[in-house]
Parts: sequence; structure tokens; C-alpha cells
Amino acid sequence: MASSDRYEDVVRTRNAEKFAEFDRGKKSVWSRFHDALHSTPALVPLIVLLAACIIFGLVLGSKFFSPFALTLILQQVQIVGVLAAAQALIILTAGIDLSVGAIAVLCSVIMGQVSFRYGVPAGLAVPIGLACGTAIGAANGWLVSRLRLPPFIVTLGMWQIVLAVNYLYSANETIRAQDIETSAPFLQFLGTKFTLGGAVFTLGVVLMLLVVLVLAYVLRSTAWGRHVYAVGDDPEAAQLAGVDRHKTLMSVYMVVGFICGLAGWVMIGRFGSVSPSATTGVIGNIQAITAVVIGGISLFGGRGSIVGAFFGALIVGVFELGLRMAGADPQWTYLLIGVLIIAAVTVDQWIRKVTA
Amino acid sequence: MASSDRYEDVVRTRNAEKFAEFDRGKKSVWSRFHDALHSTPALVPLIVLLAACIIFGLVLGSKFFSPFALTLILQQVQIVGVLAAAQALIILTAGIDLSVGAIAVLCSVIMGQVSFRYGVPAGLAVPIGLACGTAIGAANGWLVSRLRLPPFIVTLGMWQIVLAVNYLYSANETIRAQDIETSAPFLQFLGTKFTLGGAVFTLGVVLMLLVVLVLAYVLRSTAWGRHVYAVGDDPEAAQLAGVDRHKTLMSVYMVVGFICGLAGWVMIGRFGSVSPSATTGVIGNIQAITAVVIGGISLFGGRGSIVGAFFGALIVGVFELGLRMAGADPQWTYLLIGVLIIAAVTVDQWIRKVTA
Amino acid sequence: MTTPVLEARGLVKRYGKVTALDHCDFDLRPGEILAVIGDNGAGKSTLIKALSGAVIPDGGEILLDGKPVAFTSPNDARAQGIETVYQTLAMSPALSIADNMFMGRELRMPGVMGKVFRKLDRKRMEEFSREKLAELGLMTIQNINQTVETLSGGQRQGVAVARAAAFGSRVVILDEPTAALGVKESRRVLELIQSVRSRGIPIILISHNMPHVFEVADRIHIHRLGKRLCVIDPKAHSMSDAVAYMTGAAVPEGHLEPA
Amino acid sequence: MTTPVLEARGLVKRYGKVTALDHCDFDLRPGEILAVIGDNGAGKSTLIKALSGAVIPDGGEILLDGKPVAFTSPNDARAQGIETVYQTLAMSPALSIADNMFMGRELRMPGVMGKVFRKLDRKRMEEFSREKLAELGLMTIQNINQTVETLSGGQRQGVAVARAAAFGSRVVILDEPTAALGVKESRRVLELIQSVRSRGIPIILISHNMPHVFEVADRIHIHRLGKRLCVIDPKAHSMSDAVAYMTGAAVPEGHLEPA
Amino acid sequence: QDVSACIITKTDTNPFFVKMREGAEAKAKELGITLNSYAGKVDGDNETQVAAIETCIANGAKGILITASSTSAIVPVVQQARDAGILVIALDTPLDPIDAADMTFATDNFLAGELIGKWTLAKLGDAAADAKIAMLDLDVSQPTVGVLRDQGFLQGFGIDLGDPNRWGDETDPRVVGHDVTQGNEEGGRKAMENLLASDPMINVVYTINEPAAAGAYEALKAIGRENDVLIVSVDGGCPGVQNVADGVIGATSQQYPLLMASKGIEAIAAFAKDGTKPEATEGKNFFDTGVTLVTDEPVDGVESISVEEGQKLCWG
Ligand SMILES: Nc1ncnc2c1ncn2[C@@H]1O[C@H](COP(=O)(O)OP(=O)(O)OP(=O)(O)O)[C@@H](O)[C@H]1O
Ligand SMILES: Nc1ncnc2c1ncn2[C@@H]1O[C@H](COP(=O)(O)OP(=O)(O)OP(=O)(O)O)[C@@H](O)[C@H]1O
Ligand SMILES: O[C@@H]1[C@H](O)[C@H](O)CO[C@H]1O
Ligand SMILES: [Mg+2]
Ligand SMILES: [Mg+2]
Repeated sequence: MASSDRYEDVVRTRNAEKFAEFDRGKKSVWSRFHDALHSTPALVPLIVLLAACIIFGLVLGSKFFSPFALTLILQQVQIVGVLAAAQALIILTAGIDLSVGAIAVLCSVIMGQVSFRYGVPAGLAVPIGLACGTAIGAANGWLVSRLRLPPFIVTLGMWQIVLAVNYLYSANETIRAQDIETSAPFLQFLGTKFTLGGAVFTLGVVLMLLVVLVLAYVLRSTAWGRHVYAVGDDPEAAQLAGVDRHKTLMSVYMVVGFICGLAGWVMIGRFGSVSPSATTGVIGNIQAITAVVIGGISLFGGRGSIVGAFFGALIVGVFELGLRMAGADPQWTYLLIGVLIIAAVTVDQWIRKVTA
Repeated sequence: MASSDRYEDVVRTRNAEKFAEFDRGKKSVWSRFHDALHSTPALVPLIVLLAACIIFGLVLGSKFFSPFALTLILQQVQIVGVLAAAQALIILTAGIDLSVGAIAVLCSVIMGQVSFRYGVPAGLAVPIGLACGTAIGAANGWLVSRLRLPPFIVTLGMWQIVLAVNYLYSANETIRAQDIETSAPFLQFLGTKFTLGGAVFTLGVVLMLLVVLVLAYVLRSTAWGRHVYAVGDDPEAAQLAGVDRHKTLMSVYMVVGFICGLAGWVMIGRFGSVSPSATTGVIGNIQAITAVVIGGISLFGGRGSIVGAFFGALIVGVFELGLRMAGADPQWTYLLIGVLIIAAVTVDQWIRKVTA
Repeated sequence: MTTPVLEARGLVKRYGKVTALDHCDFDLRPGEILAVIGDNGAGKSTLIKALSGAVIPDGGEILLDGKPVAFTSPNDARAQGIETVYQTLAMSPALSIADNMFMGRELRMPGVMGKVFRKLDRKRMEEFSREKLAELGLMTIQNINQTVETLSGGQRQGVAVARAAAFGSRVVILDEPTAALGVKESRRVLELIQSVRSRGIPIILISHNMPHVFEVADRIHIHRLGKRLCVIDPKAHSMSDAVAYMTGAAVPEGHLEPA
Repeated sequence: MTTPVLEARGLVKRYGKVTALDHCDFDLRPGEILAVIGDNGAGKSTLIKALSGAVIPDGGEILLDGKPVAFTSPNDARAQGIETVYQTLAMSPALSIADNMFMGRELRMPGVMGKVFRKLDRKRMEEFSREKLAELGLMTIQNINQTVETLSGGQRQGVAVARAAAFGSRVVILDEPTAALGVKESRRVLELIQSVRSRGIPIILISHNMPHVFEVADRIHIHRLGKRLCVIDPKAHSMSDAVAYMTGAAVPEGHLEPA
Repeated sequence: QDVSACIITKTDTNPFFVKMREGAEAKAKELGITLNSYAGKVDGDNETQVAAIETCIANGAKGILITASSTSAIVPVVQQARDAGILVIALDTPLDPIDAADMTFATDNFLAGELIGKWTLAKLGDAAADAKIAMLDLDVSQPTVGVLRDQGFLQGFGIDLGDPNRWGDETDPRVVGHDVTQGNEEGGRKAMENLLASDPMINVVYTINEPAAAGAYEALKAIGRENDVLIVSVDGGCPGVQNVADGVIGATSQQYPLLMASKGIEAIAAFAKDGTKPEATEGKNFFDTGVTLVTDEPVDGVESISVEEGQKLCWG
């Protein structure tokens, strides 16, 4: 009662304290599942993905589970998959990149034009294209980090700039697949096919998987990865805690530019030709963002896993192909994909809630 | 030193304390300007807008400052201006709405089809269209607020759904201006022209100004407006402080749906006809977001003014018209607009910094 | 014994692997100042969040004036006159001090402007805010239109406390209201708490400051490992006893009150 | 007189209309615990933010071991061995306790995994974190992989203090490190401060808790209205004196030290 | 005096329009006309075309060449331009009604489709009765060019059209399905894959244009069916004709955008000089710039030119 009471002395002697340990007794399957979901957030989109596959499998039968259909999905998502990995990195820093698709298309055009217009060997044209992608990424990064402009605006502007440069530089001319095949086949390298248990894969698909796995490792298990999360989570706090915000952001945007360059190379492998008017330039950004968000990465940064983004891309791919195979006409497919995007995220939220 | 020192007694007696008042002495023009910028954030985009006008005026001469050209800007931004006002509301709540353009187009189609297919009088068709817009907004709001889905995904899905419904319902048929003029002229009501000091205005332009002014008033001076800001700023805090998050979000999304309906009506006034393939459905969302962000509203919610969004729309309109009048080739126009978007925001950031 | 104003029986709240409330009981009597003390992480904040509707408990029941209630949001509790200062303060950083003070119960202009156009009466709200802050001795706030994010840690807390004290009509809950406050400002908050009690409104005060707790509290609820360990009378126990109980260095003899 | 480790002359910092630092001086001597006290909003946090590179002052200069330095980011100060616990704690809420403890100075695995693949050594980081938290008596943290956002207010502060104490090599700055801490945890922080000093590292301690300040401080810097009012010796002055000076109820006689 | 004119295309990302613009620019330079060019942001972009016409009015242009994105929605602003004394010529795509413009220089897109339809029918012979046809269209919004070519093809092939103003409502089982391509290689490949997934035995592919055809070919090549599927297309750009030579495309309907553009500029020059307006082709209400089938495998009953001739006439 009196303020002269030396009450703090009570805690001067340390009692043997025990950690309040959580019980390690037998666990039910449900609570193991719980724990798994908590430690691996990418499991949620994986569940949605599997559910989608099962439903389409039931409706479409063996047609859907044929090696042909299943490899087709991988073929069809390879570009979006690579772009989604890039986009996920940016979104983890609480940014957004509207220019990813345009950079990919421009890089493919540069690889093609550098070979065909200036006669540079394809083995050199590809690195030149990748370097250009990295440079555009660096420009984005500098504007975001140094001038502190909002990423949305920077990449919105860059999207328009890159797309315009793409058309102006290429004079809207397509380089035909046949011509590439004869004079610069290395440009189509990622289109190389190989068979694995009846299913046909391309090196482009392998590259996509590699990009996702490497990024997943780097984000989880290196200091740089932790810094990316910290900057996205609370940039002020990260800076106060000793993270170099500028270096982190610059490196993220440059890596993203490089990955977009890879996506451009993947595009040549997939389409055979080099075309400046590829749709990826216009809607690649929205496709990539959709995959990322369906994959459970928060648009506010700092939360989510890159593997989730990859599953997100697959979910959209499965829906699209499944609906087409089920015979929905294009306008109805378009409508149903809208419904399914919302449904997928609803299921995702619901799983998170019941297991919270 | 002793803890028995009753040091708190010192502050038990209240001394006459004076407020540390900031000095109200003579102020320099610069510091007045400072204060104005702080209390009225929309001034920054206004400065950028005026600068753009002056530059184009210098380059293009009297052609640009003719009443015809100046009213043309207002004509050309009226749709984006209305959509930007709607978008700004959503972005203030830390959301984003990709469906605004599609809702506008669908509402215009509904107004048209209801009159022409079912013979409903135009005076009733317009309210029906507005009600549909409000209903779609309510659906968005419910998904965002009740199911707590990310607004980006909800409105991405809704965008596709609304656009597909629009094509399916209208069977891709345009209702021609001549037909509307003869059988349902009220649909074109907002296209009504009147002259004011040599310049031609339309009721659509007046409606756009009204929407912006009413929203500006409501956001600044009513409790609802404060709640919108609070929910966007920190939804948890707002809820703890006693704001009804759900009610606020629902009302915002419904108002936005209604305003999109108005934009649909404005579209009929501007183009005379009703066309389901109007590009506003496809790119209206990005245009509106661009205007909002150039206008200085943070994509993270809670900061910025709706008048800024309107100036943002005008800035883009001035750039586009100015470059077109200067005869820039379309791709160069896109490139320059890309550059100017980044430049506008850089100037904005710079002004904010030097006056901070 | 009079019915408690606010009462809880067997509250449970789990967060994943962590049990924040473990069948916790609670009683607040009319007109009293009840202090809640306990180690960091003992579950004090979770308890008052459950009482004020900010957290929905996994189990147990809450009674207001003896009648069971089920708050689903802080608004429900507020509507019943329960006003809370959360440890996180619950402010909108980008809004002004006055906006934050009146969030959710804004004043409207008299007459047509207020009724039809629903215009806010900024002047009245600002004056009221300035007055309440002055009462707390927060003279150093130079501009009532400053946004909350530009305030110092203590100033921010002062605003939150002033808000709760001004509007609470049935129960006022304060979660560590003086943690960031200076000597003078803390003193003023203690005075404020006493003046709220003298209006007949009971108060729940969470604090780690033992001298303050023992100075103002009528009863002290000691919280340990997610539940109420005991309730003690500050006149009958020393601060050392209280600290010993809450840290587990000693065990309260018998049950002082049904805990 | 020895050269101060950290010194500031005439620091000025304005925020719009508010002057947070008004030609403020500051000295920290080798090996001492210097307390900084003052009213809420007096400018204490701004002062230490300027000293640690988190805020770039509008005027004045900062000297480290007598040599002028110009920190442009907290990283610059950290590189010089100045470690700070900010009032806002500077944690990444979505990351784990261990991630936060080691933010910016992560440990890598030994051998190829660390050198080539730059793999983090999570086990070592977790063990170290657990140990440091146990030293502070934060036993109630049940899971070291919990994200920081799920910690109680006091637990969070404990993590921040443990981080600074573990890594500071030249100066440790603590802005209200015990504000949210319980009796036991506060006590442990005081012990920790003394053990850091015994390693020869000087400490700047901002606190509103007078008994604590008078218990551990070698000198007390009293801050008022954005500047240093005076520096007093806690052995020669009473707490009442200190409170009177800092609140303006009394004026220090003469100048006790060149202020 | 200074004569200025405008050319407004649907987009400027499609080589077809790029060449059209280049043709117009060359002619304008020759005749001393200042030419400003404008384009929509995407195919179907009516709004930007409206804004472009308004700008031309503000700039005091003498004539406007336009390939309208929306044939009827553009009409009011075209009227506004004509009221301001500007000569408006529709290129490639007739307006609705066709006399909303002063004159139209265009390909008959329905005819372009019909030619490849008839050719395919003849080429398949008896096999036509159980053909499996994939229709690779432009966009879900069904812009008119796409609908006209699609329906023209089906008509030429002898399939009942249902509503001729939209595709997708046919009931003939030989049509495996429709998908959209955005008129580029990327869309062509994906659409082809999607339709192959629902029926791998497709043996006829109609494509909206040659880039889409090239994409479809890649998809077929990936499963080794590039040699037993017939691809037909429309446009007659040089890369497309080269693809006919290489056997990627069986036949294509060639159009003449440079001719449209240069005719248009000449008409504006004449109008600026003495107010004369251009005349329509005999017996038609527009100036038909013609469409020709290009193939090295001519069939009876369908007039065609060889690839060699096609390469002389091709654009781009
Ligand atoms: N949202 C949450 N998710 C997971 N765990 C939580 C969450 N909120 C609180 N906890 C845990 O619940 C326990 C009790 O937390 P609480 O905030 O109630 O403690 P407290 O007694 O208020 O402590 P302090 O005195 O430090 O404020 C802590 O172990 C904390 O880590
Ligand atoms: N970012 C900012 N923008 C505007 N004003 C600010 C900002 N940061 C601090 N201030 C103002 O500067 C003054 C000093 O703040 P500071 O945080 O340094 O006080 P303090 O002494 O640490 O107070 P406390 O004891 O409450 O933490 C306050 O009046 C505050 O409102
Ligand atoms: O006529 C043109 C071209 O053929 C192009 O390939 C598609 O759009 C049409 O309008
Ligand atoms: Mg607490
Ligand atoms: Mg402070």
C-alpha cells in the first residue's frame, strides 16, 4: 500500500521457472492437418487445385486425366507461371508490377531482332535479351526505391513505355517460326520436348519449375529472402531494424526483370515465332496478379509463399482447360472463370478460417 | 534516490501551464503556400494539371486554348472522370475495383435493352439500369465485407462475369444512335448540349462535376466520410473504435455501383448509341485507377481526396488530347503518356517533399 | 452481495497452440475500480478484449448486470455503454485528433445543415477534444488538427484515454493506460479515473505500475497463466504479496474470494 | 574530461508547424548509463532518432568519439555499433521472433550450405533467441516460431530489448524499454542494462519510471520543450527535483553542467 | 494551302493496320498532305476513335480515313465531322449504315470468308461430310470483321449459319467449337490446344488471320498432326503468303490495305482541291478494293491466284 514497500525485491530472486510447453501428447489427424496448414500456407491453394482436378476428372472422365491434357495444362501455364513467380516477389514487397508481361514480350522481340536484324548469334542474343529485362527491372526499382514513387504508377507507366517501344522497335513485324528454326534455333531452345512416362514436357516447363523452386528456397532460407518479407511487411520497421531497404528493393526489381526476360525466352520456345503483338504484353500482368492472389499472397505485402503463386497459376489453367473440354463456349467460359476465381478464394478463406 | 521519495506530489498541484502555441506572426508567401498544400492535398495534382496545360498551350498555341479544345477535354474525360470518382471511394477503403468499367457498360446495355427489347419507357429504363449497377456493387461489397475476400480478386472475377453477361445478354448487338433518338431520347439526356461563354458543355459534364463535388463534401464533412477514411486507414482500429466496418463497406460498394450506372448513362449521352463492346468495359478500370493514383490517393487506403482523382483524370485527358493535337504517332503517344504518368507522380512527390 | 455489473464465467480463448484464456472467471462490482495485474502474456488483454466484444471467446459466458450477453463486435459493447482503451490504442493514424476522439459518435451541426446535409460540427468537436486533452495536461500538443500518426507515443495514449473517459457511461476499461505516459500525465490519468468513479461508473484498470494500482484500486484481480488466480484487497495485502502471487513466487493462502 | 562517446550540438528538427528539437545538445560519456527524462512530446524520441540515423536533423551536428558523423540511415549507425530499441519497436509483425532478432545480421550455416547456398542456420538462431528471452524472464512465450504479431504487448517489447542488448557493441539506446513490461520483466531489463554497462558499453535510457531511472542512471539528462534543460546527478538530486524541473514546476538553480 | 488529313485505325499493333498507315503516309507525302495517325488501344476500341475524330475536327482536318472499331457506334461523331465539312472515308470496314461515310474503300469480309470456305469444301471432296472443324475467332466481344469472316467461311462450306450476325449458334456437328485468339500467334496456339483437347480428330481449321494460323500450326506440330490438318486464313500479308508457300496454311484470302489507303488519300486530295467526292464501284454501294484467294492448290469453281502472284501483291 505504501510506496515505500520494496515490492520489486520479490522478483530479484529468480525462481526456477519452467517454460510453459505446449503438450506433445498424441495428436489427432485433424490437428496434425491444422499444424501442417499453419506451417505451410501453400497447402491451401494446393487443396483447391486438387479439388478442381478431381471435379473435372469426375465430369470429364479419363479425357481430363490423359497425359495429353495434363501436360497441356503445364504447357499452357508456363508463361503465366514464370510471370507469376516474378510478380509474387514484387507483391511480397507490397508492390505490384503491371509491366511484367510487356517486359517479357519486349525481351522476346529483342532476342529475335538482335539475331535477325543485326545477325548476332542466338547464343548471345538470349543473354542480351535477359540483360535488357534486368535493366528495365532496375529502372522500375530505382523509381520505386529512390524516388519513392508508388509501384503501381511506376509500372503502369513502364508498361505503356515498354509496349510502345516493343511496337516501334519491331515495326510490328513477326519473325516466323520457320525462319527461326532454320537460322537461330537456339532461340527456340526452351521449346525442346522430351517424354516422361507418356507425358510430353518441354524445357520451358522445366525452367518454370526451376524458377519457382529456386525462389522458394531463396525466400525461405536466405537472409535476402527474410529481408524481402520484412520490407514488404513494414518498410519503416525493417529499415529501423537494419535492413537496407534500397538494396533489397533494387535487387528484387532486377531479379524480376531478369525472370521476365526468361519468360520472353519461354514464349519463343512455346510459339516458335517472335511476335510483338502477343497478348501477354497486354494481359500478362493481370494474369500473373490473379495467380499470385489466388495463391494466397497478400497484396499488402509480407505474407504468402511463392509456391502458392505457382499453384494459383495452375488453378486458373485447370479451370480454363477443363471448361473448354467440357464444351463451354468461349463467352460462358469467360463468365465461369470469373465465378471460379471468386469461388477458389472463398474456399481458400474458408479453409484458413476453420483451421485458424 | 529513495523510492520513498513522494516525487509524484510535485505534479499534484497544477501549475498554470500555457499551450505551446505556434507563432501567428507574419508569414512569408512560401510558408502560406506550404500550409495550403498541407491542408488541401488536391492542390498538388492541380499544379501538375496547370503546368501541363501551360506547356501544351505554349506548344500548340491558340488551337489548344480554343473553347472547342478545352471543352473537348471535359467531354473526353467525362466517363473516366465519373469512374475515377467511384474508384477513389473504393481505394480510400484500401480496396480496388476492377469491375467499374464493365458495370458501366452493362448498365448502359441494360438501359438500352430494357427500352428496346421490352418496350419499357426510357424514364423507367434508366432507374432500372442504375438499380442493376447498385445491385452488382452490393454483390461486390458483400463478398468483400462478409466473406472477407480480397477486393482485387472479387472485382477481377466480377469484371469477367459482368463483361460476359454483357456480351451474352446483348447478343453483341449495338443499338444505333438514330434509333435511340427517335424512340427513347431520354436515354441520351446527358448528351444534351448547352453553351456557356462560347464553350459547349453537356449535362454529362455537369453530372461528372456534381458527382465529384457531392462526394468531396460527403467525405469531408459527414460522419460516413470519416468512417470511410478510418476503415481504409486501419480496419481493425476503426472497428475497435466503434465504426461499423460492414455497413461502411457495403454502403461504399453500393454507392460505387450506382455511380458506375450513372457512368453508363453518361456513355449513352456521349456516344449516342449503346454498344456492348465499348472499350470502357475492358480498360475503364485501369484508366480510373490511373486517374486516382495520379490524383494522389494512396492505394493503401485512408489518404487522399476525391477532387485529386478528378484532377488526375483531367491530367491524363490533357496529355492525351495535347499529344494527339500535336500529331504524335499513336505508339509515341502511348510512350509519352507512360513517361508523363511517371513524371506527374514524380513532380507530385517532389512538391510534397520540399513542402513537408 | 450486489450483482456484478460485468461478470464472466469460464472464458476460454485459444490461438492455435497458445491458450490465452483458460476457463477464466471475472467480476466487476458497481462503482468500483478493479485493477487487473499479471505477468506479460498472462492473458489480461485477451480477457478485456473478450469482455468488450473485440474477441469472441471459444467458450464460457459473459453477463452484464446479471443477464447473459454475446457481443459480436466492440460496437455491441459500446452500445451498452462499455468504453475501452485497448493496448494498441485503436486510432486511425491518418485522421486528426478530433476525428479520432469522436469516431463513431460524431457531432452534427444544429439545424438543417446537420439534419439534412448531415454536416459535422467540427468546431464543437475540436473544442471538446482540446478541453479533454488539456485536462490530461497534454499541453505539448501544438495543433489539434495534427494527424494522430504525428503524435508522440505518450500523446497518442493520452488521446485514447481521454476518449474513453469522456464517453464511457456504464463501464470504462483501460488496458495499460499510462504505459507511455510521463509522470505528470500519468498522475492526471489517475485523477481522471477517480473522477470517473465518482460519477458512479466502475472501471477496469490493467497496469504494471504497482504503486498506482495500490493507490486507486478497490480490489485487485490477479491474473496468471490465462486465469484468475485470486482477488485481493489492497488494504489487506502489500505490493510484495501481489507481486509474489502474480509471478508465482508465492501461492495465495486459502481462497481470498471465490476465484 | 574524457571525450564523450556520442555528442550532439545544436540539433534542430521541425515537423511542419511543430518544432520537435530546438537547438538541442547532448553528451554521452564512456561507460555510463545516461537517463533521458521529460514530458510526453518533449522531443526525447526525436532526439534519439536523430542520434541513431532514423531521422535526419534539419540542423546541428553529431559527433562519435569526437569525430563528426552524418548518419543517413539506421544502418549507418548500426554499422558503428550503435544499437537502438525504438519506441515503436521496429519489428516485422509477420515474421517469427528469431527472424526479428537476427534481422539484418542473420547467421548462415557452416560450410558449403552457408557459403555457396547462403542457407540460414535456423537452429542456432532459434536457440540464441530462446536463451536471450529466457534471460529476460519471458517464459510465457510458448513457441519461438510464433510470429511477432501474435505476441502480447510486453512480450514484443521484450524481444526488442533482447535484440539490442545482445548486439550493441558501442552504444545501446533504449526508448522506454519497460513501458509495457511487467514487474518481473522490468526488473530483468534493469539487470540487463547493468550487465551491458559492465561490458563497458554506455547506455542511453529513456524512461518515465523515476524509481528505475534513479536506481540505475549515472547522470540524468532532463529534456524540456525540445532541448536539454540540464543534466543532474541522481545522487545529488531527489526525484522530486527531477520531476519539478522536467515539468517546469521549478527551474534548476544555476547551471549544473553546461547544458 | 495546307491540307491536313487523319487516318484512324482499329489498332496499330496489327501489321495490317501498320501497313495501311504506311501506305497512306507514303501517298500523303507524295501529294503534300499533312497526315496525323490515330489508333484504338485494343480491337473494338470505339471510345478512342471518337476522341480521335474530335481531335481531327479541332485540328481543322480536311479528310478522315477510318477503319471503324464499332460500325454503328461511331456514326454520330462521323456525322459531326461531316457537318464540319470534313470528308470521311471508311476503310476496310463499312459503317452501319454504309452511307454514314462519304465513301467506303473496303474488302468484302464475308466474301473473304466465303472464298476459303468454298475452297476447303472442294479440297476435302467427299471427306467434307464428316469434317471436324475448329473455328479460331478474334474476340469474345465478336467484332464485326470476325463475325463476317467466320460466317462467310461456314456459308462457303455449306453449313447452316443460324443467326448470321453472331458466331457460336450453329448446330452442325461438324463444327467442333469456337475459340478466340486476339488475332495473334499466342492466342492461336492456345485456342487450337483447347479445341484439340475436346476433340483430337480435328482436321479443318478456320483462322481469323495469319498470325492466329501460325499459332494453330505450332499446336498441331506439338502433337505431330501438322501434316494432316487443313488450315485456312484471311489477310494475305507477306509472312502469311510465305506460310502458304511453306505449307503451313492451305489457302488464304488476300486483301489490299495499301490500295485502300492510297485511294483514300487521293480522294481527300481531290476533295480539298475542288470538293469532288469519290464514286462507288459499279453495282455496289462501296468501292471494292477486292479480295483474292491465294493458294498453290487451286480447286474447280473457286477463282484463285498462285503463291508467286500473291507474293507480288502482298503487303508487309
Ligand atoms: N492474435 C493472437 N494470435 C496468437 N496468439 C496470441 C494472439 N493474441 C495474443 N496471443 C497470445 O496469448 C497470450 C496472452 O496475450 P495477452 O495479450 O492477453 O497478454 P497480456 O496479459 O495482455 O500481456 P501484456 O502485459 O504483455 O500486455 C500471449 O502468449 C500471446 O502470445
Ligand atoms: N513524424 C512527425 N510528424 C509531425 N510531428 C511529429 C512527428 N514525430 C514527432 N512529432 C512531434 O514532435 C514532438 C516530439 O515528439 P517525440 O516523439 O520526440 O516526443 P517524446 O519526448 O518522445 O514523447 P513521449 O514521451 O510521449 O514518447 C511531438 O509534439 C510530436 O507531436
Ligand atoms: O481487316 C483487318 C485485318 O484483317 C486484321 O487481321 C484483323 O482486323 C481486321 O479489321
Ligand atoms: Mg496486454
Ligand atoms: Mg517518445
